[in-house]
Amino acid sequence: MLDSIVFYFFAGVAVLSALLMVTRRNAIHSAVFLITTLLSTAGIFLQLHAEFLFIAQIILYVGGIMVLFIFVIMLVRLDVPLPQIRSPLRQWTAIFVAFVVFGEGVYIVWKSRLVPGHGLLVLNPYPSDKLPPNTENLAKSLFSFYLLPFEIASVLLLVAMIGAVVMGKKRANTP
Amino acid sequence: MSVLANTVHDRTLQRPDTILGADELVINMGPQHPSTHGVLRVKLKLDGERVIGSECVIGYLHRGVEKIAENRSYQQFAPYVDRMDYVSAVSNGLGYCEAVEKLLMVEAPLRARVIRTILTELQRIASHLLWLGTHALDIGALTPLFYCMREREEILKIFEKYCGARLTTHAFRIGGLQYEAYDTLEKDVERFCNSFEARIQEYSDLLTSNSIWIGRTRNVGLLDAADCIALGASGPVLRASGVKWDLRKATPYAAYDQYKFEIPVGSNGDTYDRYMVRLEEMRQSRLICLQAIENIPVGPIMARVGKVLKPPPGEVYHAIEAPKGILGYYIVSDGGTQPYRVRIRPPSFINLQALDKMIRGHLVTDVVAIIGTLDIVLGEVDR
Amino acid sequence: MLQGVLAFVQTWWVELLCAVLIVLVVPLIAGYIVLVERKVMADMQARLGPMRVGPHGLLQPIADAVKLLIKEDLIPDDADKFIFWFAPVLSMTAALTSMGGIAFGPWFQVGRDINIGLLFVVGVSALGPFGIVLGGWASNNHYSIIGAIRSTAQLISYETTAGFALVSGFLLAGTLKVSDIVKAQYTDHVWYVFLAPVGFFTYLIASIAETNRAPFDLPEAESELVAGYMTEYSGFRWSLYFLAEYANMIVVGAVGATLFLGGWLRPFPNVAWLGWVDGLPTLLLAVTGVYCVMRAGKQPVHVQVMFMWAVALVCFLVALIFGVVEFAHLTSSAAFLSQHPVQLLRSMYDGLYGAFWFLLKVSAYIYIFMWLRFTLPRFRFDQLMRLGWHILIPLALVNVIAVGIMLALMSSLGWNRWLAALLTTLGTLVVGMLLIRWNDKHAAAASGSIATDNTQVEDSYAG
Amino acid sequence: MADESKAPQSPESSKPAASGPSPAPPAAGAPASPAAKPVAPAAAPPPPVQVALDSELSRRYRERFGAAILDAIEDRKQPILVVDVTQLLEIARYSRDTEQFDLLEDFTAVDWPRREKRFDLVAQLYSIPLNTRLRLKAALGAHEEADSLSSVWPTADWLEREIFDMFGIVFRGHPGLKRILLPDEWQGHPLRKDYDILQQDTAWVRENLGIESGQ
Repeated sequence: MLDSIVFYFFAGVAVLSALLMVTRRNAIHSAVFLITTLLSTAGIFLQLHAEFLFIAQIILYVGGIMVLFIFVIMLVRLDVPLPQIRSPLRQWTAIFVAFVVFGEGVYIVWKSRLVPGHGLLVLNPYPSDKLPPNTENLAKSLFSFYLLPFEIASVLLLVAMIGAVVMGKKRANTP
Repeated sequence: MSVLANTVHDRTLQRPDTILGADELVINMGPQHPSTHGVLRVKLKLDGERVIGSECVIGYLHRGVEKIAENRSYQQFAPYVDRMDYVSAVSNGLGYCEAVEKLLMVEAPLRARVIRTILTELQRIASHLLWLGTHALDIGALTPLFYCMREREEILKIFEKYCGARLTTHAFRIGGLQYEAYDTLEKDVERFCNSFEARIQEYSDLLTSNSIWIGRTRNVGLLDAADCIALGASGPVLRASGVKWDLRKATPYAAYDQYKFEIPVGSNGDTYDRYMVRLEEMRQSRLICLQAIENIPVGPIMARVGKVLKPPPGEVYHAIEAPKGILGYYIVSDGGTQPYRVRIRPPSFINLQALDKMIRGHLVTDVVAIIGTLDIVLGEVDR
Repeated sequence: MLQGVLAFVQTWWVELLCAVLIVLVVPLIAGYIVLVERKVMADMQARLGPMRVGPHGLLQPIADAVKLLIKEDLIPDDADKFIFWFAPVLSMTAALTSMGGIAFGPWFQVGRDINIGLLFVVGVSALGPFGIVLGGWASNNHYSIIGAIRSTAQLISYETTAGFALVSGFLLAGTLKVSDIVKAQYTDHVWYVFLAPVGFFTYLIASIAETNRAPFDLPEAESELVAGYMTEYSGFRWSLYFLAEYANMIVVGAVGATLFLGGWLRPFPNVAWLGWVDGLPTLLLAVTGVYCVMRAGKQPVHVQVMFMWAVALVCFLVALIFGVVEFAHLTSSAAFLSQHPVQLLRSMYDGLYGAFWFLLKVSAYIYIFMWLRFTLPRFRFDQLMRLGWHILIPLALVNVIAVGIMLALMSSLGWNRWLAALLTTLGTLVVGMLLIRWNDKHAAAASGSIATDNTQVEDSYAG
Repeated sequence: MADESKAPQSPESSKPAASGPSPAPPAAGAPASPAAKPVAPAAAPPPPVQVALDSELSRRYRERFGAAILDAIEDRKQPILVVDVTQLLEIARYSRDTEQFDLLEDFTAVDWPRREKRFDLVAQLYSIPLNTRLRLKAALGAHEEADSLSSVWPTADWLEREIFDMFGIVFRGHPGLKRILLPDEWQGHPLRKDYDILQQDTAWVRENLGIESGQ
């Protein structure tokens, strides 16, 4: 009972603020609603006892990425509409992509309905008190089974970071 | 004239090399801002936080002191000069009185001059103390301000005992002094000087070797000797750039020729050097006071000047080493009871001119430190 | 529905109580931290500080709070109203929520069995910057926006340092859970500050920077940016920011105390002959109570008299709980211990006693903040960034590696713990010295070119 | 006291030993040396106020500029050169480069409304290496323009703006001549003698401050 209230609260907030995000004119307002969406998703993770995922979502997406988003929005004036956004080609492309994604979603739901008991829309809560502590499990699986992908990802990030530094330096030297 | 009015200061508007190519930000520092020391307004052109140009807008406190002088008698005008650099009113008064005395071709008696020297040096300490406290506050050190105020209070008490006023003292009169030194003046000054040595060490301990302080002041607001002289900057600003020039030694006035003291000079011409120079100047002023109270000559305190001053026609320029720099008075007499023209050479006004050169390329943060290090008083800048 | 709520309350009443207490008490505590700060400042600056409201200004925070609440609430015309309204609330919410993960004593904790423990505290308090950034942006004021930009850059930089510093503590404790971290320090017979001093000090510095306190208070540097991101705020909204700042100080202090200073453990918890230390809190509280009673009669206003009596009463009550239980321990008479009220008191004793030591440690931590604030001048922004990126982050990284090596030495090679700690700490310090030396050279070169060269490398951090 | 220009006492020479300025500069002929009892001015014969200046310095200037040096006087022991305003810039440059007057201590004007040439431009020069002062004066008609000294001494920039503000004297070649102490739109130049002390730009005050009078 209470669980579902909490769930629907978070889910509702997430969907609503996602809607508000795409409809706002003001870029900062959009960013604020994106933060709200991310936070309510994090709330759902917490409800599912995926604490590590919850905190990763908050620290990385909200605390890290979104701060940078806002930072950039504040520095660059976005209230001036860029001409390429206005071009009809873009609009049609956007509408097309939206339809394709929507169609995919419908298709998946449609398919899953065909297989009884495997419905995507049905939430099948696992008794939370019987869950093992997921932080440790996550760490164990990351550093044992998924070690190679993990390391590859790390190297990739390192390369990206070095790239960013190099680009930043170059820019400073050539005014 | 209208054509000229349109040619804005183009030097400040030169297109800079911006790093990100982003818009420059024009920020108005002042006239209401916690650290512009009054109603100074600086238009800063920023690239990020880096200053790429600036323009000072002054005059918010303009009272037309020079015009007032032309409509007052010589004695009546004397209190007005106290209101220019209101944190060193005694020095202003000294300069004015001596200038008029020169115009009248009289000289104050020795006793008067010695007492003037004592009070002026105390005023120099008080002015530097106020500078130190506010400058440190600008750079973020909260505590020195209160220590400095405590010391300054001692000095102001001496002034109060001497002439009844603390800030705008009008301590001196043309021709000498109106008031005889009160009984315990020597004792009060001595007590102050004795405690001051340790106190100044205390401020020095707080700041001089503090690495944040050094980081904030070293190489900030560099001004070399040639620039200083070209821009007319004087006083501690000039001396911090390595020019050993102090009017108290170069053209001694009052009773400075009787005392031994050193002229501290810096080498770098940065904010740190100016700090060190002023700190040392306070120590030297203390020494002057101690020497002076040892032997205050007896005698009259007022030269014989008439009730109505009518200097022979002519003109005179007299400059003294005020705490902020050279304070000059150029007085023209037409033989009447009122000065025909009084021109005041205000050290703050002319030192402030160096601001633009000093802040270019620095961060906004440094602007605050540099305004502080120039030690300006807007009452004197705007007059 | 109602039954569900009732059941919820029944299961979670302790947590709910704690949460309500936090929301109610933290503003009061923050107010008193301000008072203490003003008093400490006054003492260092040879003056008295607030003396008018209450004895030695004890009621000053309440007067201030009332003043702030009844002040006119101004919103600038050109401000973004929604975000202007929303930003301080966000800051405050983040600060208070993150307190949910902190254990103020063995049983006073909201998120008790949350297994990410301190990570929750750190992560949620990292939401605070949003309030600052958005508030600065919404004010539509140059000073505010520069304050906001500074604040963001500063927080992103120093959070990294703080995170690495915490990792060194987590490695030692082997868990993220708050209560387990404290227990680990109990069973290890050592506070982790002694095993990873470099980690503690990097965290100390980073936490000062994170809470925007001097000498890192650039986002609100008065002499430069008027009040930074808070320039346009007044009244209640302003006080929310203010509360958030002080709540954040409590949070970072609590994290530091939990991870490095043994949480709610008393000093030397395992040394039996130092048991008399247990009596200190009782004594302290009793003395405070007596003082309050003595001063109560001399208060000019009735409210003040009542306030003094209330403080005295609380002190006596807690002292009584402490005293009775300690007396029971001393006599160790089974009959006395088994009495019902004594047992009740005993259960309260553990919580209060832990809270006492914990709050004492947090206070000491905050006192360091104040001490630094009144002693040091402020950094410049590029210096702050250089300190963060060139010195602290590398140092914290090296420290994590060093702690890892230390643990490996202890577990694989069976080294003595102190020897391993000494060696790794010395190694880290050597690296730190090298970093500082290298950086000094770099800084000298950079600042030498300031006057002539406008293109600075460190500007890449600003954008 | 009045001997400052006569006793070139380089600050460099008087510095290190800290012996102070060696026992006061009593310069023999000074009218009132510190040691002497203050002379009652009424009793003594009044000393000549202004005399013709005939020193090495003035001779060098006369040699160099000839007719451009209109007069050389000494007023209360302070040397003054009255120069032709059209040559002022040249003389200034010469003073700085050759005569080592490296510091323009002050630059101002005096209004003499009854004179044919209404204004006096007055520059106080000081030489730090030689410790001497020199005053340059140049008369300027009401509608004449003067050459800006800011190319010689950058410090003249603000000083000239102040003169422009207070007297309405226009300087050719000034980098940005506009009012400095008064608002840009202000009418009138307050330090002119025909500007009464109670006069003000009431229109400006009303418009910008919203009050009837600033007094």
